Amino acid sequence: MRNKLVYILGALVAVLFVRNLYVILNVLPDEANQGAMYRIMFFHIPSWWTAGLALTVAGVTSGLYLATGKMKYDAISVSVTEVAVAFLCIGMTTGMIWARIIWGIWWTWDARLTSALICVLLYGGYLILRNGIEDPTSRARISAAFNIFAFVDVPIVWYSIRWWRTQHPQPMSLPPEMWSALLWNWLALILLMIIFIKMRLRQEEMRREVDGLRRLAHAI
Amino acid sequence: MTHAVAADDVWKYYGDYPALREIRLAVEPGSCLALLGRNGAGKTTLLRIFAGFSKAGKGSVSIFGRDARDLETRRRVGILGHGISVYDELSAFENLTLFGRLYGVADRRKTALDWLERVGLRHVRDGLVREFSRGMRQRLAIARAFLHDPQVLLLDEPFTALDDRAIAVLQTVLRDALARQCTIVLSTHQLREAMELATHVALLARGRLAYHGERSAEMLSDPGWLYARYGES
Amino acid sequence: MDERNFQYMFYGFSAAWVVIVIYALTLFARESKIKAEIDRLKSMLEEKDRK
Amino acid sequence: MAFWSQTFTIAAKDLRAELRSKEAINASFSFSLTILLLFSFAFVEEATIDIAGGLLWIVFAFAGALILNRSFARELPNDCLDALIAAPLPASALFLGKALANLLLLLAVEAVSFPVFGVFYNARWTGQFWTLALVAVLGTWGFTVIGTMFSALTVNLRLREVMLPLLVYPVMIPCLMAAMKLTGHLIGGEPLDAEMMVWMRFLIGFDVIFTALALALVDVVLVS
Repeated sequence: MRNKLVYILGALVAVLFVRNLYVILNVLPDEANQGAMYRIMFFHIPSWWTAGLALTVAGVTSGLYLATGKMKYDAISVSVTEVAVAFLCIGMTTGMIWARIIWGIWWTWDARLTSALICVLLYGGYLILRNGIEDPTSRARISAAFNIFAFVDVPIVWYSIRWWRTQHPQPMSLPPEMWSALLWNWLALILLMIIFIKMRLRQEEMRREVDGLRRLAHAI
Repeated sequence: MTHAVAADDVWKYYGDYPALREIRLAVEPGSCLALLGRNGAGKTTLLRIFAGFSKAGKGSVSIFGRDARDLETRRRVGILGHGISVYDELSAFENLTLFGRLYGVADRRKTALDWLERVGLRHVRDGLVREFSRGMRQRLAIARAFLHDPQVLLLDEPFTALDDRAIAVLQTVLRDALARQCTIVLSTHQLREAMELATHVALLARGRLAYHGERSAEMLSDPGWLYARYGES
Repeated sequence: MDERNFQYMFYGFSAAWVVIVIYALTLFARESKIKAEIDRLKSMLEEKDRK
Repeated sequence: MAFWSQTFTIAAKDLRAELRSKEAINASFSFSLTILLLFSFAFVEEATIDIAGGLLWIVFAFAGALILNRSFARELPNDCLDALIAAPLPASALFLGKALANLLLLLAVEAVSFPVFGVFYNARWTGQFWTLALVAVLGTWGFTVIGTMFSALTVNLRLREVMLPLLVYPVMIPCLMAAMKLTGHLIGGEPLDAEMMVWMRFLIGFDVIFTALALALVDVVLVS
């Protein structure tokens, strides 16, 4: 049953992407000085929103694991975090390509960019930490605690453009049709995230099955 | 009348593997329970939950009706584990005053000196533990575990790897404690010294409680008797 | 549509698409590896039972 | 009241054990002096003053890590950690005590490094002395809390020596950034202006958030 659901969602996401790309490329007018480049924002901004949403979910489930000790929360937080890291990479690459043209430089130690990079480092460290620990229970406990520590950086990324002078574009008001394109693409990215999380969760269950089988194999 | 030590339907998991299953156990004040079982049956896991080192996965553990992790409860529990839990860089006296202060013992210095006398280490009170022999370290561990006059004593295979002097000291300490109506839970491998003290016996097999009851005479004479009847042979 | 920076916009979109594809591939690869591990263990267990 | 007396007991124990064995403090001192010396070969004389803030805090972070990594690992021989977890003191008191001991050790290393830096690079670091001292303490407390917490987090791990640096440094970056900016500014001798006050508030915020988070999580982390 699970596979069928994933395939349906997959098809839906594909259709959504095609529709969004059509709208973004053809329907919307050009922006005065950026030319065609501004259209990257329809992927750049939603990918950061999706990553932020995912990392918040991961932070909550890590807290829930520490409170209740149920392994399913640990499975959810690792799946959601891993997918979030993928979306962080999308956000970073699209941002840097946009900066290369508009600012003329790939990277600048600007408050928003630096805190975002720290975010990638922290959650990358989380993933590396996980496969450094064998025992499932202490792996869950330690990675949940680290996830909460890493989560502190997410609001810093969000508010960095308000706290420090930053070259990063400030949130501005957009004409309604741009807003709708932005939100539609965000929906597509969220559905894509859900597919990845479902697949990753299934892998976690299979890993636990492997641990069980391995213990059985040793026990006999 | 609350039990001294009680486990109410305790489960403990390592990942998906249930190290402890449905443990229901109650130990009355003044009695001494011997926890038996093969290696990996869950003796140490259960003892660590009683001692507050780890929490039960499901169910609960209580000491005099209160949670094992509660601060007041921990003040009344003395623990002697495999490790001697004293600091190599500190002297015998410093170790005991340190734990005396942590446990809020009233007159730390006098109590420390009394216990050093009792375990025969008074003459090396300022010597660093690093230079102590194995037997001296074990006796200091006994002093550190029972310095704060606990009402509940938890010991993990207490008599294994002790030298004869340390065994003598430990036996007198435990007999005193029983005389003063303290409660003792000790895990053991059928050692005669441990079985003599036990008033009750609990057998763990693969994480389950296979037997719990009075310690009868034949259990003492024939160590294999209990395993044959209840545990898997 | 304005031709300026068009190819960079294309690079941007393709970069995003490439990251998604790479991640999807790693997911599939890992999934097949774990499936293989499960089948191997299962066969090992059955073979032990028969002995 | 008992909470603070237990915290100071743990701190005193840690300091006494460390000063007797000197296993971490020697390494930290020699490491920081060596690196300070090497920097003089790495950079041209005049340039060193401008990047002084960065240099010093890199030395403190790595020299500090030598002490912080040992913090809970010191409890492993003879299973002393079990005794402390079973003792009737809250895990937060145990954590705070160890963090205080580490703070004092790290401040000792810094108290030596600052004058040595002044001598090697004839930098007049005493211009804004008290503000600089405040920044040093705030910055050191920031990464002490994280280092001590992660030492507790990874104490039972087989790969502890590998895992710790991997985890600690990314989390420390904001604190080190703020400390570097403030120290660089203060070593130039001018007082803090509005721009620097943003960094100061950021550093204080960082310390408060992570101290609170560490105190809340340490019990869950230590009691498996």
